[in-house]
Amino acid sequence: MNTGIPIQYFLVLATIMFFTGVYGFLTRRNLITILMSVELILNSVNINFLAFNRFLYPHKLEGMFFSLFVIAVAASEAAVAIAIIINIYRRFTTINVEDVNEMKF
Amino acid sequence: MINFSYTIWIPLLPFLLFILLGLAGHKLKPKLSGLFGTGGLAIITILSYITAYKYFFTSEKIEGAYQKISAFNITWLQLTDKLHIDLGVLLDPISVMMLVVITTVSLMVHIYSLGYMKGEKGFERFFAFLSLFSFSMLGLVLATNIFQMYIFWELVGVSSFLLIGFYYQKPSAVRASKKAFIVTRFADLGFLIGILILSFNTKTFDFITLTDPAGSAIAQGGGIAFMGLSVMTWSMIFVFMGGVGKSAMFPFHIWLPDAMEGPTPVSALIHAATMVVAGVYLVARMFPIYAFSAPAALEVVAYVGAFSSLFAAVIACTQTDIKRVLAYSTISQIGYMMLALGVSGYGGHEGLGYMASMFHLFTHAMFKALLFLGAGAIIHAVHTNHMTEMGGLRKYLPITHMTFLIACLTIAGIPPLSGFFSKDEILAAAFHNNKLLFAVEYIVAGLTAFYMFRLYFSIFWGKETHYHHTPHEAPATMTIPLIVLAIGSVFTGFIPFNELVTSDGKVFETEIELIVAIPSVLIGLLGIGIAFVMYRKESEISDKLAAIFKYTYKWAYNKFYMDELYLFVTKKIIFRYISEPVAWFDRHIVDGTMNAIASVTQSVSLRIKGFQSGQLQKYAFVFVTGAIMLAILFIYLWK
Amino acid sequence: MDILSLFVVIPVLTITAILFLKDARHVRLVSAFGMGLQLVLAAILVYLYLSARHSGNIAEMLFVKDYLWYKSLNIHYAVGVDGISVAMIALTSLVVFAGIFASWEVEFLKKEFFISLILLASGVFGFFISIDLFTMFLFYELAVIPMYLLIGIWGSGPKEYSAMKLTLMLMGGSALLLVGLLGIYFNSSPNGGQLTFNILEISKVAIPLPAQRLFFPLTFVGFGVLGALFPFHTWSPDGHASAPTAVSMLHAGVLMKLGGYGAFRVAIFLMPEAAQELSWIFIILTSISVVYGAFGAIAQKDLKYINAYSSVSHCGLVLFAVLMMNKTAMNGAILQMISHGLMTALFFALIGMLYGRTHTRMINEMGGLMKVIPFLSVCYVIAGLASLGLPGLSGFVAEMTIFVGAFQHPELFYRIVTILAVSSIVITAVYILRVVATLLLGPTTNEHHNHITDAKWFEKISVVTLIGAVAAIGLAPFWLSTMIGTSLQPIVNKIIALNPF
Amino acid sequence: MSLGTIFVMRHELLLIAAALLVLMAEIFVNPDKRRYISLFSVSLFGVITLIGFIPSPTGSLFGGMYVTSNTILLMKNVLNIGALLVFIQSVTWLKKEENSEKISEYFILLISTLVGMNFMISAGHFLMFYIGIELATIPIAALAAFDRYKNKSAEAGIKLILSSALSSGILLYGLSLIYGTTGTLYFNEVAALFGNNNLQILAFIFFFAGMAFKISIVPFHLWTADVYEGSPVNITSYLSVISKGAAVFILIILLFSVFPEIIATWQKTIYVTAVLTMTIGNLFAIRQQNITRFLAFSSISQAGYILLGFIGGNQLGMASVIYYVLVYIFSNLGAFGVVIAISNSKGRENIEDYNGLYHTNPKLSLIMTLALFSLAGIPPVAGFFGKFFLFTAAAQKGFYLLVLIAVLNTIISLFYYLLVIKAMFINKGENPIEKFRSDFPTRFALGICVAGIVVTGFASILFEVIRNLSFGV
Amino acid sequence: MAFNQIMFILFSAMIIVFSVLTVTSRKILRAAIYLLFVLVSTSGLYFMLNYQFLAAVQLTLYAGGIVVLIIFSILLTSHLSKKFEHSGWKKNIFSAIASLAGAILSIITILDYKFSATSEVAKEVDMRLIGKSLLSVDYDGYVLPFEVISILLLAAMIAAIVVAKNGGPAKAQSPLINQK
Repeated sequence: MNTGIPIQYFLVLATIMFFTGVYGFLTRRNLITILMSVELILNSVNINFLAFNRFLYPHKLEGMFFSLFVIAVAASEAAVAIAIIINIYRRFTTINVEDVNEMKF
Repeated sequence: MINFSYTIWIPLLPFLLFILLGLAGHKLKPKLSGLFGTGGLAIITILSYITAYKYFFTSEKIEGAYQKISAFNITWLQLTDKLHIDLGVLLDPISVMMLVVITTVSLMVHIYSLGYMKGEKGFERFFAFLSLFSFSMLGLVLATNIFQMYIFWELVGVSSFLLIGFYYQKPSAVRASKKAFIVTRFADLGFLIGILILSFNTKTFDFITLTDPAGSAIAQGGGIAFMGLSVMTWSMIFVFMGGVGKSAMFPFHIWLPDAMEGPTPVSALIHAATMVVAGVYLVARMFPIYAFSAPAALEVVAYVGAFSSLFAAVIACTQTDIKRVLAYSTISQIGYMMLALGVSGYGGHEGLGYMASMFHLFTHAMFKALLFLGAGAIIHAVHTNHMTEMGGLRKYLPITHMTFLIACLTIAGIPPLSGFFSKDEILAAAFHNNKLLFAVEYIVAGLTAFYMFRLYFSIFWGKETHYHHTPHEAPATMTIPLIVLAIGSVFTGFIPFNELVTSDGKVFETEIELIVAIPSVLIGLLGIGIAFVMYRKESEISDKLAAIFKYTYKWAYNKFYMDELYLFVTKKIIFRYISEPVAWFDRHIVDGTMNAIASVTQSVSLRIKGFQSGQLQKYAFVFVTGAIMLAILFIYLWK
Repeated sequence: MDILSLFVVIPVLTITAILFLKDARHVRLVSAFGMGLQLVLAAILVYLYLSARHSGNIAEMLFVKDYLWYKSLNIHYAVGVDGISVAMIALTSLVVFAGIFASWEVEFLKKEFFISLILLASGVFGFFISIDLFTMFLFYELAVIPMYLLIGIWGSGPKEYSAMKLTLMLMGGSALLLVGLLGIYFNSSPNGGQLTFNILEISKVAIPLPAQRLFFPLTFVGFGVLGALFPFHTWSPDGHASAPTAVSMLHAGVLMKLGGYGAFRVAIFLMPEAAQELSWIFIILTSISVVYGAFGAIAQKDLKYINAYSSVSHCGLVLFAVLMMNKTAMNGAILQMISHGLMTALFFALIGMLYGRTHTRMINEMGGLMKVIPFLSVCYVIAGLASLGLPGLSGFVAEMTIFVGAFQHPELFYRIVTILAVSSIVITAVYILRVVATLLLGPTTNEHHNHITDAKWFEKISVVTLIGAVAAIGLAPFWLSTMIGTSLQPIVNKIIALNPF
Repeated sequence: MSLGTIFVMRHELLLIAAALLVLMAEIFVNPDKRRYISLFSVSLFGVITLIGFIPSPTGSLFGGMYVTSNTILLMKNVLNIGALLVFIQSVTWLKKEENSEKISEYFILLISTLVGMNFMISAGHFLMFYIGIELATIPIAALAAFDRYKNKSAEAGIKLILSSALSSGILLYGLSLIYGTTGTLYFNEVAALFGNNNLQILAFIFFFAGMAFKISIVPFHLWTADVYEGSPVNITSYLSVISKGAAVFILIILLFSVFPEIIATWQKTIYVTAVLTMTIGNLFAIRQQNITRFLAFSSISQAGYILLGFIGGNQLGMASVIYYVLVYIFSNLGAFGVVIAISNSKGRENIEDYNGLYHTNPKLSLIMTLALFSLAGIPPVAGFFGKFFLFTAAAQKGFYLLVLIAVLNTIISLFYYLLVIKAMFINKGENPIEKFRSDFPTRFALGICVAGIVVTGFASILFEVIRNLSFGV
Repeated sequence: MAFNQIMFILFSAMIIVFSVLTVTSRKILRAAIYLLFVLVSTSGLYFMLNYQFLAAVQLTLYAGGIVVLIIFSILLTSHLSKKFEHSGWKKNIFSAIASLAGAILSIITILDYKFSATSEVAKEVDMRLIGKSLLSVDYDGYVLPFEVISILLLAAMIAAIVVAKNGGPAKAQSPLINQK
């Protein structure tokens, strides 16, 4: 069906995307960009699921449905996160993650 | 077979008295408690005499030998299957003899104390302690087994401690009592180790089994060798160490002169007549083992005795405190007894030394107690211990003077007083065995006469010093004991010890050997003569002599610096170089380690607080790296 | 309700009664009543035990009650006593009883004080009656924990530090112990079948040797910490010094005995092979304890420190004797536990009473007290004499049994070490006499002490109880020694089967 | 679907119904009667908790999506008990003026997280598991940020939601690999197809990291302290007990029933992380000044001990874990209950503030002591038994060294628990918390906790029941 | 080279490039736009894989919903003109190392693994099937997750409200208000 493209390509692509997201999570200072990195991570996982489903196990739809639900969860997660970020902004007047460290040690 | 089981009351009665006086003494009138104590002792004195009579004259002999009779025995503590500590009464010639000695002297001292201690605070306490001592000492001599002996050995030590420290508010008395206890305790350690080794080898504590020449204990011989000496020799040397301590032999003699801080009756009873001869008694008690299994140990006994007697005699010549002179004299005399045992053999005439030793023990008890009690009477009269502050007392204290003179003559070995006989037997025994030791003892005999008469002349003659109060003779309670003991000193020499107390219980023939007796009397007289010249009147000879032998004198006066040596060892080495470092080590190293564990934990906790930085991204970083590291670890490194 | 459980129930009931008391003044009366009852109960137990033995009951443990508790792990609440535990129970009830009277005048948080004290006691009683390792361990920890509050709240000096140190070190010991116990449990049935915590059942099987080698040191050291095994003894000086009187009494008198008892009952009894194999290591450690503790005591100035180090020395002797693995030495070990328990409690009681009067524990700040407070001073002297092993008092009996027993060891090394341990009696004499001489004898050095009063009635009860026991054991040790000796037979048989000598 | 099958799902269904009822109440109840919502919710939840104990048929529904068994029911009941306690403890706090507007939201969110947890535990499929875990997390983040006017609360919220997003990302990546290598996400099928190859181990590690985050296992724990400190104390106690407990339950189920093939790997993983967790948690706890932060680190180290029950893969292990969670619920909620009571009435949350507490509030300090002793594993309270069983479970499989490390760690933990006890009993407070009387719900909840702490250990029947319902690898 | 290969290269190149840009861009709005590109490219991949439904969901929900939400919040909270400061180089390097290590580890492990496809017949993914599966209570049916996710969404909604809702003394204590 998907002639010529080995599944590994998809997996590698997803992995790269995943760790790019991780990199973003670890380095970006803005809370919203961190949230964006999280979206990258979730997306890469979806690619994985779909690739597996399509290439290896097309007799069931588990991968696809999983992706579907991941998207839904991601949406709700993003909603709550953004609500909190806005609250943070109101409290701290900044959304720089490095400044949000009242509690430590 | 005569029933001797009543003898258990001989030690038990003083014990009950002790309990009574100890618990209720302060509620009784002092006089009453004194009477209780003395009365109790009178009863047991009578009992002892009866026992002695029955034992020596009516009991059945087997093959002409006095038997060891176990009159009473109960198991007090079962240790192993074979080893058990018994408490009981063992009657044999020496224990019966000791009964007589102890009860006699003790009774005299009790009576004497009624006068001497009158009005002292703690009168009842004094009698309680005396009762305790009598109990312990009687228990010691009547012991049926070596462990019982050790038990009472410790108890006499404690009674001695309590009595030396009777004037507990006097720092010197406290020091002296402490010293006495610790020194003897150290020696007792040897005793205990000796007991342990002995019992390990022989599997018994029992004297009858141990000392039966045909018994298993002796039959097994010396046992394996350890560091050149047989195990039995080692054990006997260790046991003897206990005797050395209790009998104040060199090098454990240092406590005895200090012990004179105690009330004088105590010095007479404990530190002259009874307790200090316990060491001699111990060796005598174990004598068959020494003789058969550990002759090398016996030699040690002889040499220690000889050296101590010489050493102490030399010091005695320089001391000025009358009680200290007597104390060194005691050491010297006990040295004699030790030597006599050391040169003795077992059985028959070979056992002359043994007999002589016991004989001398007996006579010494009488005259030395007399001397001490006399000294007490003097001190009572003039309130000082120093003979330099005395002189010309013969006018004031006639009875004391006479009895003291008798005692001095006795100890100097002038016939026909008792000291002559016993000392002569010892010299004879030494003469036959070891000429070197004989020579030493011969010199000591002269020295003894010299220092005793130095004492005598300085006190009763010489220049009359000024006294605050006119000295007056002591009350009858004090003089009667003096007279009784003086009579004893004069006549006890005629008791036929060779028929009563011998190494194997059998009679053997002795006679006065003139080849020994005459020179010994002569040297005694020589000593008296020198003392007469030097101290009869005030003279400068003594000072000149002291100046000539400056260093010797100084050393002897300072008791050859033994006290200082001991102080150095205890204060410097034990305290400064062991205890304090141990304490420091414990606080700083051992405890420090424990604290260090705690503080390291704390500081690690402080160090790693950076991980909890409050930075979300650092958290995430740790999270991610943690996951990756775990993955690497379990996929590639530790599969 | 069986008689043994009563030993735990009565303290609990007493605590409950105290909790519901309205009037704080009655607290001590209730405590005294409860613990007096306990003492009577202990006497009854001794009587019942002896008469049971007399009538020919030769079971290893008497009055055994066994309730299944956790079925799946085969954990039981199992109690039973032999002569040794009976003796320890008697000791405990004596010391606790004396302790109540010694703390008669505690005012600060009185209720709490007595509750903690009795809680501690119930832990100790529970420990001694247990024959199930789990309940034993439970009671063991239960006994340790109230110490923290007792020292921390009612102590003196650097009490918080000491309390923490004591608790942590003891719990550290119990940490090792726990692993050891689990090890024993999982090896309690090497041939398959039900695992068990029951000591009697475990003693009937042979734990595999490799397991023993692993778990014996853990168990022994675990108990050893409480038994003041060098170098894990350092909680003891600080803890004792800071603790209030009754707590020091209970702690040194009873709690430290848990260590010796446990080392004996669990470590040696259940794993004799490893004990024999490894005993030389611990013999060295314990003999260091013995001598080192004594030397340490010489250099101290604080009465409680002196006594604490002396406890290290004496308790070291307990472990030392236990490791000698023969009947006599072990008998001595038990006797020494009892004897030391009594006399050290006596010591601490007296020190507390002195401190209450003079407000110092430094020996160089006191002197000549004999004249001022003869009763207490005489008692102190008696305690001292007991401690240095005077015949006629309990210390002598115990020490001599240990020394004679230890010296029967067939190997020369052990005998030489024994001689080393024996030498401690001299050092003991040195420090005891030093204290007695400085503190009690001589002229009064501190004029403030001229007007202090002698013991009050409750103090006398406390002290006389203990002295009476010390003297009773010292004068007539036979029955006690025999009672213990008979109970030692099973373990001795086990050892003999192992290595006949 | 029959009524019986619905009854199989009764925990979830009832909770959803309850959430909806509360929502209805919020909508339809007169605003000035809102304060009764607390009472309503709590009693509703109490009823649900009781109903949970009714024996019921078990089995799987939705083609294996939803699985339940007696073990799982037990776990749910345990969680319900804990949640009920948290609910009761919240009542006083919710009475405060600043919270009065959000009472029903609070309950709805908490109930929905509980629904999530229940679905998570009952999951038969990784999708359900994933949704459950998210449902159990996302609302909590909002609750952490509940105290809007507090910076710390907001910070706690953002830290929680972002780190949990990252962790679930990693977990999802792991799940995707599991799916890729087995072709299925049904638990029972995965179990059969899982093997000891590199990719699956990698998948497992990623999955484990995600779970470890929920249980706050070192090194995935760093969010814990900050979130615990910042959140309202009620939420903290919920997080530390219920969330953690649920995650522990599902992890042990998964390890035992889905990953038994790679037991060697996960034993090693747990070995390493358990040691790290106990030690690091303790080391951090030593130094804490804030009582909730202190309890946070303590709960981290507690998680380390719980891992000891996992490591053997034995039936005893699972039993001890469930039992310990139960004990831990009582102990930790007891401790938190006191903290909450004090925080509510006096607003003080530092350990120093507890100085001399015993002299002013003896009962509270006694409860606190009891709870801390239970956490430290001191007999005769339940914590001792719990710890003992955990250690026994590990020792059964020969992990003696690990047990030794764990018990030595309990010494450190004892140290800091004693520090609190010292503060209450020994230290002299210059400004002690005045005497106060807490209201009925607080006292009621504390009473239950105390009863639980005291009784659970002695009543061996509880453990026996749990053990019979447990299973091993 | 087949069409889908080219498409794959195109999409994957876009995904990687824009992903990297998303996480490195110093302007926040741009980053959001790059994210949008990534998401769109991903949906392209989904199309390629014949998951049209999912691609559509991706476009509407993700690209249309979440990204809009994000941009909305950016507008609320950020000064758009302002460039980000460079984050610390240490942070960047360590994070890069960690991410690279993770990526390499995962890629190696993935490439190492022999994937085996199922032999069963593939299902054609059409809307009917999706709908049936979504409402199926049987094996491979997803009605339960579907229901639960609805609770999740409800809860998330309430959660967001809770966070946003004013309450209590909030106004008085807001630092924002205090500043003004």
